[in-house]
Amino acid sequence: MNFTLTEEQSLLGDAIDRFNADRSRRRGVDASEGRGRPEATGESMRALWAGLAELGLAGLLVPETYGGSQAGVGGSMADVMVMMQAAGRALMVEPLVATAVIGATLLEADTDLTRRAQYLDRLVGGDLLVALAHAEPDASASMFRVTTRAQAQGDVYVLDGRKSVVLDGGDADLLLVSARVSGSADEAHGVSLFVIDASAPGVVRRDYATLDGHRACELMLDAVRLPASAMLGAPGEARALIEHALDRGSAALCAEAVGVMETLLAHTTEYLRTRQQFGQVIGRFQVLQHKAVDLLVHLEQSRSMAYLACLRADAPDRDEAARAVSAARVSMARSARAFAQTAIQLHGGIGMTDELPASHHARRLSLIEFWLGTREQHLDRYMALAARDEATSSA
Amino acid sequence: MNFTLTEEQSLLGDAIDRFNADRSRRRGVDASEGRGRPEATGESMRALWAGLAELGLAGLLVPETYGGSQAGVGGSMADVMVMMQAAGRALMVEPLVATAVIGATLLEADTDLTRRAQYLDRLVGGDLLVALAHAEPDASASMFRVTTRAQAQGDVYVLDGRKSVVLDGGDADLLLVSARVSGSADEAHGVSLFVIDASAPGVVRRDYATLDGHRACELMLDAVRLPASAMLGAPGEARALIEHALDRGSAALCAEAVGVMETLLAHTTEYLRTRQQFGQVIGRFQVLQHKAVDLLVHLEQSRSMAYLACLRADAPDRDEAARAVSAARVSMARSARAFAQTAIQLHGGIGMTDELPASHHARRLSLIEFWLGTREQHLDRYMALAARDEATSSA
Amino acid sequence: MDLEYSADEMAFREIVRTFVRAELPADIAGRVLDHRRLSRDDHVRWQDILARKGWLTGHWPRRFGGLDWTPVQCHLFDEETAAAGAPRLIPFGLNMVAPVIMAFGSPWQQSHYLERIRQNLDWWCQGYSEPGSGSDLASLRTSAVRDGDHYVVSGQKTWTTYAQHADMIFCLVRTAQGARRQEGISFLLIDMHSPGITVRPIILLDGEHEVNEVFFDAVRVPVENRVGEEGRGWTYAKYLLGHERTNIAGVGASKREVRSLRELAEQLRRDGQPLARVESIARRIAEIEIDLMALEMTVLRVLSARTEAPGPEASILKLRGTEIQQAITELAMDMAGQFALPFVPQAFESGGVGEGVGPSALAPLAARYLNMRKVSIYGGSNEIQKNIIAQTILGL
Amino acid sequence: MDLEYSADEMAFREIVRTFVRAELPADIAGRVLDHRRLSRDDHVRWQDILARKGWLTGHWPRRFGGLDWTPVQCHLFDEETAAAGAPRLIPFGLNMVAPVIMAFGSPWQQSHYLERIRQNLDWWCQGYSEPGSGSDLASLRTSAVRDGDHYVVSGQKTWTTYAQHADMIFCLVRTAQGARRQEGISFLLIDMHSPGITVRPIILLDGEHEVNEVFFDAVRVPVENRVGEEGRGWTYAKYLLGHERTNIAGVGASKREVRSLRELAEQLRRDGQPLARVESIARRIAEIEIDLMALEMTVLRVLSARTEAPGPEASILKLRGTEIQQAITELAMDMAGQFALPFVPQAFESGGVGEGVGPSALAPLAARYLNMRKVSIYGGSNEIQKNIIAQTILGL
Repeated sequence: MNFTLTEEQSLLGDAIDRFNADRSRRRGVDASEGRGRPEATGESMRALWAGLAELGLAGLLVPETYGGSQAGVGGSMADVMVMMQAAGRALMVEPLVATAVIGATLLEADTDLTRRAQYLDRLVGGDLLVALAHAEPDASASMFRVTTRAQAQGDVYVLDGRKSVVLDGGDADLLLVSARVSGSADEAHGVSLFVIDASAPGVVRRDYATLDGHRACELMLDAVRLPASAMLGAPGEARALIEHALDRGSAALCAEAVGVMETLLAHTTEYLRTRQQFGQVIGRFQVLQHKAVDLLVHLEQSRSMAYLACLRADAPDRDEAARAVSAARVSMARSARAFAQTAIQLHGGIGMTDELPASHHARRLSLIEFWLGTREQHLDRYMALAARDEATSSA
Repeated sequence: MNFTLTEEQSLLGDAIDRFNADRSRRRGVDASEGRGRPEATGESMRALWAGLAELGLAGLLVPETYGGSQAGVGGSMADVMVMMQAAGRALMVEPLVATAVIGATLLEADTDLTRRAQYLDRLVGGDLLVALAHAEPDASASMFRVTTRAQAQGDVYVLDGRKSVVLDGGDADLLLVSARVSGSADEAHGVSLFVIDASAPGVVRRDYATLDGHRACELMLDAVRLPASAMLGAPGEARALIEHALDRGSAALCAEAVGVMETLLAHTTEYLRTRQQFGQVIGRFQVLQHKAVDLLVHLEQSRSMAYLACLRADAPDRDEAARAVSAARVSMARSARAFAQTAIQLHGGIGMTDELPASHHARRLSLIEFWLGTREQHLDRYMALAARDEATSSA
Repeated sequence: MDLEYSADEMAFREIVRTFVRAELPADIAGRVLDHRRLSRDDHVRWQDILARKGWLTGHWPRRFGGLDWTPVQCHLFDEETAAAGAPRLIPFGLNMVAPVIMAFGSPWQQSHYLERIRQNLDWWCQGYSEPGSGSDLASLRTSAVRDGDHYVVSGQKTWTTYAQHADMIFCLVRTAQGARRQEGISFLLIDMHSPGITVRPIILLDGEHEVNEVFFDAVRVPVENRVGEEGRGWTYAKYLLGHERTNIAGVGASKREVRSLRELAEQLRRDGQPLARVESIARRIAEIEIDLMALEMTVLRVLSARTEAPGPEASILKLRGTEIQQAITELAMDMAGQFALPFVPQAFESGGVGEGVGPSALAPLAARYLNMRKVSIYGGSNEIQKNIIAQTILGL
Repeated sequence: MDLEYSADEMAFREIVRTFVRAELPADIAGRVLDHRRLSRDDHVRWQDILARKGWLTGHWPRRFGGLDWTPVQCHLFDEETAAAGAPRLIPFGLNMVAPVIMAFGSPWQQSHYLERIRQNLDWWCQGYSEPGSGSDLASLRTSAVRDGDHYVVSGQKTWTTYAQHADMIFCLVRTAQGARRQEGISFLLIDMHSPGITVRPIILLDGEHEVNEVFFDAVRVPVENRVGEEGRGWTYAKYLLGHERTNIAGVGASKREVRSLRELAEQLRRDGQPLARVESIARRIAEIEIDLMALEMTVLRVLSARTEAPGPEASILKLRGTEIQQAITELAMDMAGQFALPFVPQAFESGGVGEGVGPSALAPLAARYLNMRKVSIYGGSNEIQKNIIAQTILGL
C-alpha cells in the first residue's frame, strides 16, 4: 500500500500547473479563475490542444509503442489521476477525458492494427479529437441501454438513432458510436462500437454549451452507411470495452473533482479570511468555520475515493474495478454537490456572480457530478455488483 | 380557518399542567423531569389513572351520552390535541393514547349497544384500561397485514396468532384484537375486531419496558375460544374502523411530540444560557445557536402538522384524513429524531445521563417516532393515497 | 379550531380563480409555467391588470386605497395567482416601501407615492446593500449631505434587483456618524432618473441580468423625499425587513412547482417507465410535498395569529421556504440526469430554442438550479435568519 | 502508487486471522457480535491472550517491548480482530497514557508502567474532564499541592470511563495558577486504590454504567508519579489527544457492523420479503458501505503519510468515523421498525433474555442506538473537532 507519487508524477503535475499558469498570464487572468474557455479568449481549441499534446497529455495513456507515455510517466491511471487533478485546479476545458482517457482507451482496443497505429499516432500528436457517443435520450438506470441500430446490409452497416449530451462531441474528428447489431435495448450482448468520421453523410450534430462552459452535442444518425471495417472489435461484444472506457473516464472525473475542490476551497478560505462584516473577518464566525470544515472533509473523502477509482479502474477483476469506480462516483457526486452549494453560500452574493471564480468552480463540479452517470445510476450499479459478488461468494 | 383554542380548551390544558405539577410536587420532582414513571415512585397505575379520569381525560373523546366530554370540552380531536400536548410536556406515561384515544374510538363503534354503554361507562370512570393489539411480528409496509386467524367453529371463534409491541397491553383489562376471519394476509376485507378479556384462557402476555419507560407486551393467542358476540362490528369489515382508530392515535402522538419538544427546547435553551465554557455561556457559540434554531424550526413544523393531523383525522373523506395523518407522521418522525439527537448533542455528556430530563424527553420522542407506524410506512401510505387521489381526479 | 376555509373564503378564492382565468395573458402564463425569462413589460402588463381591478393592493388598508384583505385572503390570492402561472408581484413598491410610507411617511408621500404604487405607475427597487455591507447592513457608507432643501447623495449600492427597470429607489443613506452604527442612517426615496445615477449590470452565474450596482454621484434628492425623521432610518429598515421575509416563504409558487415536478415525473422515462413510478423519485416528491404542507400550515398559523406584520418567526418561514425552493430544483436536476448538463441561454426566451437538446421542459433547468442558489443568500442570508431567531426568539 | 497490500502485509493478515480464529474465546466473540454487555473479565481475558503473544503492544516501538508494527499492520490487526468479534482494546493505558510516558516519562515510569501495560497488569482510566470543564479542558480545577515528596490531590473528575474497573488513572491537575489557564497544569499517574478516592457511577440513558465521577479527597501521590515537568501537563495532554482520536475512526468495528446490517437485512422480513430486497434499505446500506470505504482510504492515507502520530487531520477521521457509527445504528433502528421500541436491559446479558420480544438480534438495539449518541460527544465533541480543523488546518 503506497500513496506516494513517483518523482515523474510530481513533475507531471507541476508541469501542467506551470503550463496553466503561463497560459493564464498570457491571457491576463489568474490561472485558477476559470477563465480558460476558448470562446472567452478567442483562442482555437486546436491550438490549445496541440500545446497540451506537446506536454504529453493527449497520449498519456497510450503505450510507448505508439508514441505515448514518455519519460517514465504515463500509461497508467495513476498518471491520469495526477493529470486530472491539475486540470481541475485550473478548470481546463480541453477534452482530456473525452480524447485522452476515453478515446485513447477505445482506440487502443482496435483489432485493426494499422488503423490503431494511425489513429493513436494522430491522437498522441494532438491531431485527433475523439468523443464516445454512447448515452441516449431515454435515460436508463443501467447506463447500458442501447437502442441505436446498426443494420447489416450486405457489406455495410446502416446506423440510425440518436445519442445525447456527447461531451466534446461537437469538436471531435472521430465519433465512436455504440449501436446495436442484435438483441433488445437492455441486452448485454449485441452492442458494437463504430468508428465514424464526424463529417460522414447522415451525421448531424447539434452543438451547445454545458453549464460549466464545456461544449457538448446531440448526435443524430440518419441512415449513416459504414463499411463493415468501421466496427471496432468483435461484433456485438463492445459492452465490456465501453464499460472499461467509461470507468476510466469516471475515475478521471473523480480526480478532476479533487482538483476543482482544492482551488475552490483555497478561494473560499481566502475569502473568509479577508471579507469583513460586523467589524471582523467573517472567517471568525463559527458557523462559517464549520461549513468550511465540511468542505475540507468533502475534499479529503473525494481525494481518497479518487485514489480508489483511479488505482482500481484497471483491476483485472472487472467487477471489482466497476464496484470501486461506482462507489467513488457515488461519494464524489454527493460531495461535489454539497461542496458547490456550500462554497457559493459561504461567498454570499458575490459567489453568485459570473465575475468571481467561485461560481465557475461550482458549475464545473455540477458537470462532473452528472457526466458519465448520475449518483443514482452509479449507486444502482454498485448495488447490483455487490449483490452479484455476494451471490458468488456464497455459492 | 382558525387556530385559536376555545376557552374551555385552554382551561383543559392548564388543568392538566396543574395536575402534573401538583403530582410532581407530591413526588418531590420537577413536573417536566420525566420522573413520572409509576415504578419509580411506587404508585399504582390504577390510582393514577383514576385521578386522570376525574379530570375527564379518560373519557375525553366519549360522547356526553356515555358520561364523557363534559363542561363544553371533549368529543373532538382538537381536545385530544390539547390533552396530548400537555401530556407530552410532562412526559406522562398513562395510557392516554391506548385507552382514551384508540380504545374509546373502537368501543364507541361497538354495535352491541348494551356492551358499548357498559364499557364506555367504565372507561370514562377510569375503571377500564384498553389496548388495541393489531401489529404483528412480521412487519408490513402497509401496517394492515393480519395473519392472526379467527376460525369459526359452530358459534365460537378460535383465535390463534401473535401480536407485537402492544403498547400498554400488559396493564389492559380489555384487549381489542384484529384477526382474520377470511382472505389472505394483505386483503383489506376479512379482518374482524374481537373484544377479549385479558384473563381469558389461552391469552399469554409477555410484558416489558419500552425505551422511554412505557410498558408494552407481546401477545400470544393460543386457541383462544370466544363467543361470536365477542366480535365488535360487522364480520370481516373492521379495517376501516381500525384504520380510523390508528389515525386518531397517530394524530394524538403528533400532538404529544409537540409537548415533548416544547419542554425539551426549554430545557436545552436554559442549559445553553447557563453552562459556561471558555469563559462564556455556551449559548454564545454561533454553531450551538444555530442548532438550537433547528430545534425551534422542528418544533414549529411539528406543531403545524399536529394541527393538521388532529383536525383532519375525523374528516368525512377517509382518504383525506389518512393522507393528512400520514403526512404529519412523516414530518413528525423526521423532526422527532433530529430533535432528540440534537438536543442531546447540545447538552453534551450530561445529555447522555439518565439523571437529566433531556434524555427522558429524547427517549419519548423515539417511542413516538416508531409507535403506530414508522416514517417509511407512513410515507408509503401517503404515496399510495396520493396516487389514488390523482387517479380519481383525472378520471 | 378549524382548518377549513369559511364559505366567504371559498367564495373569494372562486372569484380570484375566475378572474385570473379570464384576465391573465396566456403568453405570460406560458412563460412562467415553462420557466422562461419574463420581460419588464410582462410584469407591468399583469400588474396593470390587477391595478385596474384594485387587486394589486388588495392587502393594503382601505384608507390607503386597499381592500383590507385578511391574511387568509392574501394567502388564497397568492396561491391562485401562482397556480395559474401569474408572475410574482414585484415586491419593492407594493410590499416593502409601501408599509414604511404608510407607517412613517408624510401625508404628501402617502398621497403621492402610495397612489402611484396602487396604480402601478412606478417600478421601485431597493437600495440597501453596499459592497462593504451585505449581512452587516448597518455598516453602510453611502452618504447624504444636507444642502438647503436637498440631500446630496454619493456612494454605491449593490445587488439591486431590477434597478435597470426601476423608476424609483428607496435607499438607506448615512446622514450622520452616530455613536452606534445604527444611528445617523436616514431613509430616502430617490428618483432613478435623477442626474448622477448610473446603473451597472452584475451578471449572475446563470448568465442572467437580475441585479445591479447603482452608483450615486452627487445626486440631489429633495428633503421632502426623506421618510420620517432624519437619522431614524434604521428603525424603518427593521420594520421593513419583517415584511420582506414573509413573502419569501413562496408557498403558492412552490405548490405550482411541485405540480410541475409531478408532470415532469410523468413525462420523463427511465428504462421505458415514467419516473413517477421510480420509487426513489416518487418518495422525494412526496417528501417535498409534505414539507410544503408543514410550511403552508405554519404560514397560516403565523398569519392568523396577528394582524400586524409577523415578527422574527417570519425568519422561520424564510428558512424553510427557501430550503424547499432549492430542494425542488435539485430534485428536478436529479430527474433530468444527463439533461441537467445542457446550458442553453436561448431556452429562456419563449419559443423553446432548447429544442433538439432533450425534453424542452429541461432546457432552462440548469440555469434555474444555479439561479436558485440565491434564495438562501438574499433578503438576509439563511445564516443571518438563524442569528435573528437565536437572539430574538430563543434569547441566546 | 499502489492500493494493494504487499505480500508481507497479506502474510501478516493471515497470521493474525489464524491466531484470532484459534485464540479468541467463543463466548466473548459471541457477546461482541450479538452486542451484549462485556464484563471486566471479558476484556482482561482477551487482552491477556494478546499480551502473552506480545500483540497487545504490537504497535509499540521495539525499545519499549513492542513489535514496531507499521501503520498498515496496525490497520490490518484492527480489522481482523474486529471482524472476528474481539472486544475493542481498552485504550487508556495502551494508546493514551503509554505514548505520553514513552515521550515524556521518567526511566522508572517507562520501565515500571509501560511494562505493566504491556503485560496487561493494570487497567487504566483517564482523569481529564471535570464538572465545570468539559470541552474547555483548560479550566480544570482539581488541585495538587506539593507536600514533601508527595502531591496532595483534591477535586473531582467526571465522565471517567470504566473507573469502576481501574487500577490506575492518569490525571490533569492544577499545580499552580498560571497567567494563561493552560499553564500550571501537571500530569499525574495515580493509583486508584489510594485512600481518599471515591468512585460514583453515572448511569447513562441506556441504563448502563460505563462512566463515573471520581472524587479525590486529599489523595497522596508520590512526586515520582508526575510525568515530565511540573506545570507542563497541557503540552502532554495535547500530545495525547492526537493519539486518542485516531482510534475513534473505528473502521474495523464499523466494517463488522455493516456486515451485521447485511445479515439483519437477510433475516428481517417485510411483507414476506427480506429487507435486503427492499430498495430503500438496500440503498442505505450501500451508501454507508461506500462512506466507510472513503473513510478507510482516508485512514490509510493519513497513516501512511507519517510515522509520527497524525495531527489535526485525525479530527476528520473522528468526525466521519462517529457519523458512520451513528448512521449504522440508526439504520438498524429503521430496519427494526416496531421492534426498535422494546427496551430489555436483560438482553445485554448473554443468553438472550430478549427472547419472546421480537428477533433476538434486535433486543439490545434500542439501548445501543441511545448509547451511540455518545460517540459524537466524547473524546472532544464533534463541534470541538471542527473548531480544531478550522483553526489548525484552514487557518480561520
